[in-house]
Amino acid sequence: MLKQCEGSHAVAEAVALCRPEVICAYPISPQTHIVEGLGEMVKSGEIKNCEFINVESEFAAMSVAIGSSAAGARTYTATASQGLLFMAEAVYNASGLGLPIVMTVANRAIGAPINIWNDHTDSMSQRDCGWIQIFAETNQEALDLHIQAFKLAEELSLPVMVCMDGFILTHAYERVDMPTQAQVDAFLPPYVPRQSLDPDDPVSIGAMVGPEAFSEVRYLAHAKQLQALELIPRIAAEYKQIFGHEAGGLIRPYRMEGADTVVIALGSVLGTIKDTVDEMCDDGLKVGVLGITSFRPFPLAAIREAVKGAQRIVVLEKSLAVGIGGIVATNVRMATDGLPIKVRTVIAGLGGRAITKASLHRVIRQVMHDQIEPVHFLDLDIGIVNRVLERERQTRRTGPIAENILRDLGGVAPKLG
Amino acid sequence: MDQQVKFYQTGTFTVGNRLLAPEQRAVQADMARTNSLNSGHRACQGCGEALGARYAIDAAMRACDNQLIAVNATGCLEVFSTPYPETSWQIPWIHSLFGNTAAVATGIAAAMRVKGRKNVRVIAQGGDGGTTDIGFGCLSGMFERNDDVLYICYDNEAYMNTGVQRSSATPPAARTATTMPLGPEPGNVFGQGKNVPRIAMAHGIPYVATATVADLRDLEHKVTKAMSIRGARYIHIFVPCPLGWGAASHDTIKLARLAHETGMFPVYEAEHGEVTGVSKIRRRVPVEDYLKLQRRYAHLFGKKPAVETIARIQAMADLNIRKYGLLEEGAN
Amino acid sequence: MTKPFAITLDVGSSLANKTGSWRTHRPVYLDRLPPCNNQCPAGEDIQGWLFHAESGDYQTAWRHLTRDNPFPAIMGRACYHTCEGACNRGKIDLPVGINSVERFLGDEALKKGWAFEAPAKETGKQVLVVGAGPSGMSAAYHLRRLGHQVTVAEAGPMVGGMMRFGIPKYRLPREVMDAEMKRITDIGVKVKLNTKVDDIMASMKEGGFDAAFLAVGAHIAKRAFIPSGDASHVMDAVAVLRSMEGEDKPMLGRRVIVYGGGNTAIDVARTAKRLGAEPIIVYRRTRDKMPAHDFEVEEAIEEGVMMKWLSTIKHTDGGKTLIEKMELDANGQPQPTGEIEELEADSLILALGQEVDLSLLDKVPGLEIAGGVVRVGANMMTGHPGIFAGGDMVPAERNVTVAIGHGKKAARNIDAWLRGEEHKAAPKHELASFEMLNTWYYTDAPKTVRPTLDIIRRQSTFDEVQGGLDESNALFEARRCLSCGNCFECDNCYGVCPDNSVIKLGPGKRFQFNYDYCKGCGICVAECPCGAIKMVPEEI
Amino acid sequence: MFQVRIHGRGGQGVVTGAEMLSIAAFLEGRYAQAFPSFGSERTGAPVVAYCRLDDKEIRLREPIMLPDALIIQDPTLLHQVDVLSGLKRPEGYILINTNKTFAELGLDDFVKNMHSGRLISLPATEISLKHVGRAVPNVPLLGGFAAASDLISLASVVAAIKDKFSGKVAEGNIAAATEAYNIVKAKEASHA
Repeated sequence: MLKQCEGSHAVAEAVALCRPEVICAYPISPQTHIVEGLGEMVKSGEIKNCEFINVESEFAAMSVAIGSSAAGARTYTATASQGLLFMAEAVYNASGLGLPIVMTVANRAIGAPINIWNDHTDSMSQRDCGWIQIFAETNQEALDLHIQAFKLAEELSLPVMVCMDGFILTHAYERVDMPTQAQVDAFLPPYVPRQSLDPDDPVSIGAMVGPEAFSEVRYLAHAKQLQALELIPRIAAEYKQIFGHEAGGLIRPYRMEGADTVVIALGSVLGTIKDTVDEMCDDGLKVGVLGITSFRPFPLAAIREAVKGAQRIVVLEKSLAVGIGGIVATNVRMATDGLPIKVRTVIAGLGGRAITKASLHRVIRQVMHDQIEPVHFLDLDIGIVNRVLERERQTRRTGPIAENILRDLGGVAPKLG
Repeated sequence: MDQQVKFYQTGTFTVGNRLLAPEQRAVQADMARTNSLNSGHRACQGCGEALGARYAIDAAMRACDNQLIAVNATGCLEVFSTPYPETSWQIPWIHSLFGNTAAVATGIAAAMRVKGRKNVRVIAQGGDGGTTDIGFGCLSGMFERNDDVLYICYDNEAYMNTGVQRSSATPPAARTATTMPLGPEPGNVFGQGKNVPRIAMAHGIPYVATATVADLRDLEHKVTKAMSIRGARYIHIFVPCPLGWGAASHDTIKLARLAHETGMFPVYEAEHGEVTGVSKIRRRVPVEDYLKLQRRYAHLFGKKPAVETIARIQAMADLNIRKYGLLEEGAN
Repeated sequence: MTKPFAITLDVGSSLANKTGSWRTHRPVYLDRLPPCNNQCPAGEDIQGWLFHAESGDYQTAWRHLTRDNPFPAIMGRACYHTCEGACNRGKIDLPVGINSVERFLGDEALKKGWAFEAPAKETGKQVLVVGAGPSGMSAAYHLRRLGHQVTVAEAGPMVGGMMRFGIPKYRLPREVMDAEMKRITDIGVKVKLNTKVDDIMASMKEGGFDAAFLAVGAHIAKRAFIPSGDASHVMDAVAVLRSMEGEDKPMLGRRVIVYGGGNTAIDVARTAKRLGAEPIIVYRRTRDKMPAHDFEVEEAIEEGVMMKWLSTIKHTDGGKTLIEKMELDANGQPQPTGEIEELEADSLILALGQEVDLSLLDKVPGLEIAGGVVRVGANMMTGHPGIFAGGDMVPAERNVTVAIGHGKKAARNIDAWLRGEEHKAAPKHELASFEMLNTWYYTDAPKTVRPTLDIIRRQSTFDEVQGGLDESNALFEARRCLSCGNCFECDNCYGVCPDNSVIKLGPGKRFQFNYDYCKGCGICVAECPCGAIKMVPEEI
Repeated sequence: MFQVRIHGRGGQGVVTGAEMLSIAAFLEGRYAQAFPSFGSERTGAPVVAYCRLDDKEIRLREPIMLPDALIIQDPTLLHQVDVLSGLKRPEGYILINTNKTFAELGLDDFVKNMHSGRLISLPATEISLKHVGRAVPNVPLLGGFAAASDLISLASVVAAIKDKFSGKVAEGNIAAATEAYNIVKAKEASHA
């Protein structure tokens, strides 16, 4: 059924359709509206046979999820930013124990300085935690991916992180096609755990493992992710069959045929990029777009196949591996290893900095003319940076950087664009 | 019958008592006890925690007809009970992290509720570090929500698994790897530490109790009582650690007994935040008798004894005795 | 359920890990010798029979007791119960009232009419026992149960020997003694009364006896020369006590002096008191030097018997007796002071000890007799093969319990000798001293005080002075036993083992260690209430 | 594509206004995308919300820098924030919640060659106080926008209101929207 609603609301409804049994909630922007919605549905009885638990921290949220999932209950939670970092230890534990928890990450920057706006630093910080990480481009896809996530998680006995851009998607009102309960039930069977805590069949879970077997355990985690590379497209295909539209999969090529320049990105920014690329193609430029839906596992082969004809790649990423540059770009380079393709990293949209068509036009053209450095920062106000560096050269006690910058900017009024 | 036997019988305080009716005997006296924590574990000789865990879990198993799931914090108990590729547990058991035990238990209890298996009960267990320090947040949250979990803390007064470092349960003057007997105030300083049983009581949860491995019947009584109640429950069990305390492996129970009989560790139970019963001291002893058996207090004795420090420790014990009324009427 | 590799493990699998290899010392169960048993001259297994009494199984307790001593009712009255002095419980509160429980069992047996089993099979051997006192009858009992034919020759008209003549009724009612004696004759011991053996060799020959046990009591009073006039009225204590058994009571008069400081002196003085006289005991040393048992002296004084310490009798005649005061010299010996005092007295009773009539041995070769007693070997046999002796006849303390012990020991040796073997007593276990116990586990429970008759009744009648325990407080008393050195199945070791390496074998079967997992921490030893486990080094 | 930018202060229903606009458009079969200038807004702080309307799927996620219409819920912002930036002129729309004229607000210079029919000043706060009892000018301004632009019908606005609110609040807002709609339509008639 078509409806116009907030992204968070769409996700909450989708999760509800998946018949979750335990939901742990802890407030943090911009994820809050999702669990608020679920809490309401549990209380109203709209979601039946479900425990909604208000925990005392994200660490507890993931820990409660570990307990309920280990005891065989379909479990969901959501977080963002600092919250994800605060639960990090439990995040690794959940995947280590092979618990099929589904978690929404409403992507948001990491402080300090504290910043509530969108970028991908939070989920990127957990890229090696053993969870499957899939990124949504639109609210429709966010909704679809959650339904797929439960199936994926439970088939593999692995937790899945559905990443959607904070505010940009979570708080955006747009049209979504909400599936029916019957459709979801047809797609998602009841959860049958691979292992669970049960007095009728007792086991010890989470024993210490020494050097003699640890490598094997870790390799198995890797092998599971490789299995996911085959399972994800299968599930996407099955999904299309039942729900009638495309969603999920590993990658999303757009106008790639004959493109000599390919822009690679994750999440909602793909929309703006596609609009930009359309205009460039209208100007006769050979530019294509490759969206990555599955970041973990990282679809090396699929990407290699998709870009093999290109001459250059621009990886636009909303996170920074401080001290080296791109995270996604580094991964993409692995995919293009040995191919005559130039890969450029463009760091953009940090802490909610708007990514505009204008800026994209400029930077993509610069790349096409080899006019930018391998790691480029989109719309960076180099003047401010230099002022800070200069200040630091001159005096020892310069005070806090962030505040100085705001002073240089003159006030904290909302900046458009 | 019980009373009469308690008054008469040789060995009233022993584990078993051949003159009691079978149903009145201790779980540990039962030939068919579950041995929830089975032989072959890697605990040190004379480990008080291994003992306390089997006491508590066996009693809980009997109380819930073996429909039990246990969660374990990181620590000695977890490490020595599940050395790959073996486990000593005879019950469904999970170890997740050091600091999240109470929360994991909450999750399991929730899962059992939605699955309509109300008969399955959940126990969370950890050492003093995992409980009073790193796991404290989750513990408090579990209490505050009154989740249907029995949390058991095995208190050996330091981080033993990592090599005897101070925890918020380490007593004053005690030597640990991070509170060396050096400087003007050797060992752990006075005026620190956290009384978690009292904090648990402050949450107003249905049941809180302390116990030691020296009085099995009392311990089993409390576990059984806790298991008969729904909601958040907390039992704090005093378990001496021969290794960490520098004591003889055969003195484990003796030390626990002395901790109670000196007043160093008050044994009581509380319901909804109010103390409802205390275990009286049978043979009061001065704290020296307790301290002298442990090398972690060796610096208090030696050539010139730290009379003042010992007096301060005695004062703490005396305060407990006054505060909890640990002496029988007329006892000295 | 296909379990994830390594992360999930099968329950209880750690049994594969045999932690017993860590051990440097291993615990072992043992039985130690309880101090009471160690102390008992009659060799009773006191802890053993108390164990059964604790559970209220009095008959089993009685049977266990009478394996060693057929006279619990007599013991419960006449024994000086030195076992209680040795009892470890005395270091906590008060010793267990062993003697009173023993008496309760004895009386219970008489009340219920419990009898001894006759021997399973007859050996056809003949044994002669001389003297139907405690020692002789004890030997007779044991020999009979071992299947031998036993004949007891008693010079007097009644069984009981010195018990009858030496112990007043108010301490040992005769019906009690007779009943326990009868139980022995009931299993086929022949007793010939008024049969004095003058020549043991002859008696054995004519009776065709294979062995003999001589247990003649010390009936002959020692005389001391005391200058006395014609009007003096001097008697000896044994005669006085013996005459109490007959119809005509002795004529003592009002004021009676008893000369001596032993138990017999006390007995005769208290007897005199009951006959209406005013006895005064004259003794040459101080009270603490008195051989008599303190509690008897106490009771005597309570009853109004007067005492005169540090005094000797110089002369007696017609109601007047001269006393010389003594004083202790440097080495505590009494020395005359020459200071004389006069006492009014209608009669003087000498209680200066007794001797045994050894004339029946005159014709026996190879005997060694010294100081009025016969020397015997460790096996109670005299210098003459086949002739054994015990009780007052041999060098030892003279009391009922010792005599009964001799009887048992002699019987065992005679039995062996008859089979041409040598009796080997089982090696003594190490003593279970107080330090070996963990007494925290026992509840506090002071000794029940036996009801004592009020003083007046004691002075005027011959009713028994010491009352008995009823069922409930006998049980209470029995349960005060700490079971020193002997497992009472309290399950402590089974419970306190951190490694579950103690196997409980079930009621009555005790426990066993599972050395596969025992790490040798020693908690079981430290927490065993009764000291029935010890650590021994592992051989490497 | 038609882009609307709404300025106001926290508590004035700026974001809700944009959302209702998107709902109204959706109900008319269009694609719409409403989103706030994301921030941890507090009551009284300047707030911006956006709404895009189009006949095909909207993929663009950048903030609206070149709006086709501006809805200014609080005229005092004119001097604080660069509210007018990027407005398409001369064809753009401006709706301001005020009793003053554009001249009185000192805007006549900025609007001089714009269509007067697209310059709407409306006492939205008064209207909302009258019908809803609270100073929530978003709905009346929405009604005014419907009237001025004819991009969405009053009926759709009413439906959107019903989607967001219920009971008395809904009724009050519907009345407010309707009154505002009529005022603007009346003005148009008078100009024509």
